[in-house]
Amino acid sequence: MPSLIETRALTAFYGDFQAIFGVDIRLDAGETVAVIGANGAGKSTLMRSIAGIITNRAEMILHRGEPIGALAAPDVVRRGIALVPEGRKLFSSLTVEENLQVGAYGRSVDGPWTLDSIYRLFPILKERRRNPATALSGGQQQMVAIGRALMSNPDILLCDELSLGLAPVVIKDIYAAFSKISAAGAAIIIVEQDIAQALKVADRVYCMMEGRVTLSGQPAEFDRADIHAAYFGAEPNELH
Amino acid sequence: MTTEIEAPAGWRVETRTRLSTIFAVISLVLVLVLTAAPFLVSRGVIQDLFFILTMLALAQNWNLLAGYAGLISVGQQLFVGCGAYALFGLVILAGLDPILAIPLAGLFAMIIAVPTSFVAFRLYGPYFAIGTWVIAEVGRLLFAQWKMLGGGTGTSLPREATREMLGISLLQDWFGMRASAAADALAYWLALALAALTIAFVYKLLRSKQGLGLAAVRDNETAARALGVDARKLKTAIYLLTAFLTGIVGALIYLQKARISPDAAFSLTDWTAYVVFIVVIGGIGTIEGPILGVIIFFLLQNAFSNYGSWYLMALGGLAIVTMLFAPRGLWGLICDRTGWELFPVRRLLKGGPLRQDDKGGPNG
Amino acid sequence: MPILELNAVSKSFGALVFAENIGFCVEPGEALGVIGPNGAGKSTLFNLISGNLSVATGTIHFDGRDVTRQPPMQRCLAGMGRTFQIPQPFDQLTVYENLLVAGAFGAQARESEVAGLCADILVETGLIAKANMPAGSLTLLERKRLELARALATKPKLLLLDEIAGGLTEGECRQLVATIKRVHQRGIAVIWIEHVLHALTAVAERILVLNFGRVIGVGDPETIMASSEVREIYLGMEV
Amino acid sequence: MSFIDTLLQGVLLGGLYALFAAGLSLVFGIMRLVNLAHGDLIVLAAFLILVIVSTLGLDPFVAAVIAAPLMFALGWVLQYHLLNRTLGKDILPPLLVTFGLSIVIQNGLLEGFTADSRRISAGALETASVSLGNISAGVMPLITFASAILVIVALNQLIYRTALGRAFRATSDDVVTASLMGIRPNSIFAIATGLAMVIVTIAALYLGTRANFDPTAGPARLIYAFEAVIIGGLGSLWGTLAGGIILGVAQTVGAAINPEWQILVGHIAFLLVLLFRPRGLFPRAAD
Amino acid sequence: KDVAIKLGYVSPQTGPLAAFGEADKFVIDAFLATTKGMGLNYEVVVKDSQSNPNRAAEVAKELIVDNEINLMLVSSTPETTNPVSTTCEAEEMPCISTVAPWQPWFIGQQGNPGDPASWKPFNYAYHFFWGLEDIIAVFTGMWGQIETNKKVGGLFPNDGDGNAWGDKVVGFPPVLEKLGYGLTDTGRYQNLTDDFSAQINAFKQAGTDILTGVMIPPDLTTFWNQAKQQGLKPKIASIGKALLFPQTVEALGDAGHNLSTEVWWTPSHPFKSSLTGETAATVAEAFTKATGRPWTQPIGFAHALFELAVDVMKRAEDVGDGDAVAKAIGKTKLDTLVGPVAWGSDKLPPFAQKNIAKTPLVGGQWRLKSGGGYDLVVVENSLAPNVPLGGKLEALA
Ligand SMILES: Nc1ncnc2c1ncn2[C@@H]1O[C@H](COP(=O)(O)OP(=O)(O)OP(=O)(O)O)[C@@H](O)[C@H]1O
Ligand SMILES: Nc1ncnc2c1ncn2[C@@H]1O[C@H](COP(=O)(O)OP(=O)(O)OP(=O)(O)O)[C@@H](O)[C@H]1O
Ligand SMILES: [Mg+2]
Ligand SMILES: [Mg+2]
Repeated sequence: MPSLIETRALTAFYGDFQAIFGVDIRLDAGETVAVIGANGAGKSTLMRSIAGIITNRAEMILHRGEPIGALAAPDVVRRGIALVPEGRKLFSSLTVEENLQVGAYGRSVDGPWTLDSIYRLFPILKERRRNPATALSGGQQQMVAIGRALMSNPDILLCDELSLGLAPVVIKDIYAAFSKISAAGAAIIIVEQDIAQALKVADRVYCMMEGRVTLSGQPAEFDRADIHAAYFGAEPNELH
Repeated sequence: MTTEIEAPAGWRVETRTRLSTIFAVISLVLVLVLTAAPFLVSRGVIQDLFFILTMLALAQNWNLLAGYAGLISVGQQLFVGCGAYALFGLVILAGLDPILAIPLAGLFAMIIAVPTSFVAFRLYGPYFAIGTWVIAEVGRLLFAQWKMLGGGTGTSLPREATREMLGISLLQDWFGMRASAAADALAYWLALALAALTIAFVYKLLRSKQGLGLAAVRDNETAARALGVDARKLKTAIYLLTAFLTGIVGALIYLQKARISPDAAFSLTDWTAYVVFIVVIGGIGTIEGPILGVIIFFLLQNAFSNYGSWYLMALGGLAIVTMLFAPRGLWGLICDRTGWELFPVRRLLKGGPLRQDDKGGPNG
Repeated sequence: MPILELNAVSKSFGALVFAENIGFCVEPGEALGVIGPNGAGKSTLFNLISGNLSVATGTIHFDGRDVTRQPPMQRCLAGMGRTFQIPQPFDQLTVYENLLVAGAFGAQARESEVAGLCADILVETGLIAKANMPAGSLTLLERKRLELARALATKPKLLLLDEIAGGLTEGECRQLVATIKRVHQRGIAVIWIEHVLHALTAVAERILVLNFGRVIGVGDPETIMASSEVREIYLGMEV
Repeated sequence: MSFIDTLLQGVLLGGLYALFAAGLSLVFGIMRLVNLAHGDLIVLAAFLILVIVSTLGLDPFVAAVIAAPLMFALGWVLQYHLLNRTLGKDILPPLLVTFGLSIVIQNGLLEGFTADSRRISAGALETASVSLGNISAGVMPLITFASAILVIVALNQLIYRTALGRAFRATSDDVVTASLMGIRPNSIFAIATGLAMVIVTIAALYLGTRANFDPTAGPARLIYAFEAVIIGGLGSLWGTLAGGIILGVAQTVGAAINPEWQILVGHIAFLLVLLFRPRGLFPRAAD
Repeated sequence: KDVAIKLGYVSPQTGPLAAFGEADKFVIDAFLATTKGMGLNYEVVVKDSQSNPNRAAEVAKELIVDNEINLMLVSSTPETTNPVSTTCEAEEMPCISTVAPWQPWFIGQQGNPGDPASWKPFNYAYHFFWGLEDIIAVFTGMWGQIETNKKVGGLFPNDGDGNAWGDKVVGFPPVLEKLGYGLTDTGRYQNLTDDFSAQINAFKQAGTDILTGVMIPPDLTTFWNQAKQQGLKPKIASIGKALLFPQTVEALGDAGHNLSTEVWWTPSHPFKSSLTGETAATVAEAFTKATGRPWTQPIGFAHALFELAVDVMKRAEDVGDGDAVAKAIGKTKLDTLVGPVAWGSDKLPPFAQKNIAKTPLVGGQWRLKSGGGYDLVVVENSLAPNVPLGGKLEALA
């Protein structure tokens, strides 16, 4: 059976600038995969490519064996792949509830995730549901962003830098929510800077550096030195 | 003149390029040649040059407002009109010599800009654009009520006023020019001086600290304020200044036309829309752009304006095509190809204790 | 005399109160950490201090003067430098020019006087490689560094930092802490909002905890971290 | 009595302005698109209705029903293939492109229809009136006003009560993120402009029956439409109606004092509102 | 001599006033054909003012400086004639202008229109058309034909024409007062006004039987509809400018019936072209045949402009010398397609005698034809008794 998502020699460009050089990763049903790496390694670019914000050659990305690399974002969503973008990106003129509702615009299928179940996952959102999304704090906004992505009941959830700017207690909550999301049937790719956190929840890990995958495997397989090497190419070197 | 600001610890800040130095010399020569033009070419050419220079001055002013200060105004016709009406008022009602009246006309436009800026600067973005348009309409309607200068009918400058203008008799005596040719030459020199000074001034401003602050305000006003830039003061200063210069250009244009009416002097199409067109076709936010734009506009008008509505349709079409395919204008295209900068304003950091392999860095 | 003194400062948006009776002092050269759950009102507090929001009641004194009614610009000129939680670069200017703006205006100097300083700050914050690139082309984290660099270029007496360590790798985080320590050692007072606690505690001499717009504790890092209230509402540990 | 009459005429005139403005408001609210060709599009629609009336001999109201889908299609194509490419943070590209469009439409119509001033005849309705006490109001202005209210109610329902409306607003906030929700921004914008063109058709019907129009008649009223939108506040359709009424009443009251000041007073009312409420009367929470 | 005489011609051919320039091409083609047949060598450089005064001044200057024309001809509304005439005067270029009542042309070009003492005649700019005194005579002549209460409502916009018509010295008010009419003038409204209820209320209060004014077509429609809706029922409505062209009357639907207006030229005017000998009727017919459009009043005047040009150039001592040509214009006495034209008449006020020549004006009323469309019927000819009457003025329904 083909993987849920598979990239084959994926490359991606911003204008003339190449951000990713031949990346191969794979996500199987029920898995949680973490992608880690230094700033500018190309993690977000990878997520955007899969989600269709950056389009590529069709065969570079396979979804259940079908080429989807050339599809634009709206079509990718319809196939059940949802992205929680880096930096939350909520719709400022919509209320919290409308932000959630709009998540189901392209794909409203029956599944575990409804307004109610999302409010159960993040009770604070129910209290603030009539507020404009911008009036929420950073953490609350992150919750909305996750909820919004879940509203399309995706098979595959892509999360970019979830814990950025969140209080420890909220990070804990959100990662706690992951086990529920995963249990509800979605496979997850998380991009995370907080390595410890990522290794805790991931079944498998890819480490990226300068647009290439430099390390992959199960968390238990590596130690800090491996990761350092994969991050920086060599010994950890302080710049100044 | 040194081209670098010396900074300690081996850093250098460069703004000038070799090309720009060569260009500076060329443009100086060009200005000199242009100054001699009335003795070298026919009156028809002088008139065309007058048109080009006045439109260029208007375009540079609008570019300063929109391209550098981020103030997209569609109400600059207000200042053209105020300057023009002030000239007519001063000449006809106060009996002043037109040449003396021109700077006063600019002053009048600037005075009008004071209350106007108060209203306009409460608005941002599209609101500012529409707001300035409405203010200009108010100006038009108010001047249309000024019965002494003909109200909505408008009025003409008495022939003697331009005939006996300061300097005309000198020109007649020295060079044997006819009065109307002498008046043309005089207006032309004023336009040339105005255009050249405007460009020089804009360039100087952009390379100054205030110019840097202006760019910051354009890009992000909140952040600029938080960093100590007095955004309001800067914007107001630029707005008043462009009002002054635009008013002078307006006075000059209508001195040449000798006839005024509110609809003509406050025409959105003639004094703002075409000017916007010139700036954008040429390349907004550059000094080179308006120069290029005004030449294109002139050539187009000369070649095709006899085709009536087809010409205008083509003009509209060109505006659309430019915006779609060369949003940074013609100069943007040229710049991308060649990397030329005739009026460089970027402060580039060079030298210093840098790793030599940093791409995009000062040595890269 | 404290460099910053807040007295009974309050602010509400409509019926919701986001700063309630906040009062504290920061001594010159002190490093104060601010923590609190998301939505506690930390950024709001910064906006009140920097003047981007106006206070409803209470007073703010900076460097011995009452700045309660002063606009942000004046406070910047008086020596308050801040970063925005959501970076606000001048997109079309180069990174270096971004700093020059801050240096020339914020520190009220001629361009040539701050040219070297700005370059040095770029080195210090690791942005020197991007000095001549338009700021619009920076990534999120580079933008955050630019925020810090710009604030430094205003030659502040008090530096307000809003979440600048998020998303950094361990190595980068260590560098950042080192940078802030250096700044601090030069005698600049720092108030730093941060969720990355190990970074914050490495610098902060005191920590202030906010919740629901109220100060629920101020003290040295160990005491604060040990307090059961903080452990419960912020760290999420069962007590 | 005459004061009440002045007020009534002003309110009815405001209905017309609101109709001119409603399409603009929709497009401005959703895309921040300052459409300088809006007035010319109204004139274009008026010519379309005129052609249908004169070739098929239909009643103008029926003709408008036929014209509306055509205008929708035109708006869709225009937005999808042209205007979408100008959208962004910068307000200048749309400004210039729609200015170009305005010139093209005007002169195209001039070539096609000459400069003659035309009129859509609504027969006896044109001069019919109902008297309320001892003031009388024209039937056409009343219908115009009612249409304005209807249009605004309908648009509000659409924007705040339907998934399409949410998609409109979401796309207006952030195109890329909207596409992550499965929204196709280009078609969403195209639909919005198409809808705006349907409203333009309605406005054209009333413009064309109220006064003469010729190919250059568009820009003259564009400024009132913008004023109405801005007085109301970005994205608020009821605000647009209020804006139209404020303008209309200011004009008639100004005229009652002295017709010389009629249009001036309208503009001054606009500036006064902005002086005290720079973001209009009913601005959206965030922008 | 084989050097062509160059005539410059400016008129609004595009833009809102394009209807005035509609016949230009036809007239100029015919003119060139005729002169060629006569062995005369003329060249006409045509420029379009685009209905824009700025543009009009610009093209005038171009014609003078670049094309080096010998004589300027300009036509149609003060928005075009005034900037062109002013430019000619400054450039010492002889100029013949027409199709604008002489007051807005003459006074409108004076530095201070409010101060008659400061008005000066021109050296190079000449104008032929009728004046306000004529239109007042024609209108009051029509009004006298039926019983009214002599209360008049005036609608004068704040533009070249409106200001002249409503002027307290040279316009309607003093004459109407003298003739015993009571005028309600609410003030100068702005063109393209959307609401006339203020005026309608004032007229209703004054109980006016007669309406007059000089309006642009869209404003007339707006006003007329509103007046009917609000129950204003005058017996006579004599409106200038708006009712010149059959298309604009047709745009009013049935409501245009019996509206009256000034008539400067019709195919039934008993005049002949000095160039071709054609009568008014033949010229109008030829136009309709060539273009498929109904005749309009500017045809006659455009034609007459070129008649005058040929006449003047024949008499000028040196066609290349502006002063000689201007002198020749001043001495013109020619019977044209629009009637006799001669400058220097003592029927005009002294300040205007030199530069103004007057052509006859009559009054007409638009009548619905039984098969649809409108006829313009001449109902008043006391200023030009040789123009045949088609009937008497009828009251509005
Ligand atoms: N919009 C863009 N235009 C140009 N270059 C870009 C753009 N976005 C990212 N890049 C460049 O692409 C490379 C990879 O960026 P990407 O955002 O994928 O990194 P990342 O691994 O997500 O880093 P971070 O941890 O900082 O989020 C970087 O060098 C970055 O500078
Ligand atoms: N303009 C506003 N209108 C209404 N409420 C607002 C506004 N700005 C902020 N808030 C509310 O104020 C509260 C405090 O927000 P603030 O941004 O200060 O939180 P914070 O402590 O900085 O959180 P975080 O750590 O997530 O950045 C939040 O609940 C937020 O919803
Ligand atoms: Mg990233
Ligand atoms: Mg915050």
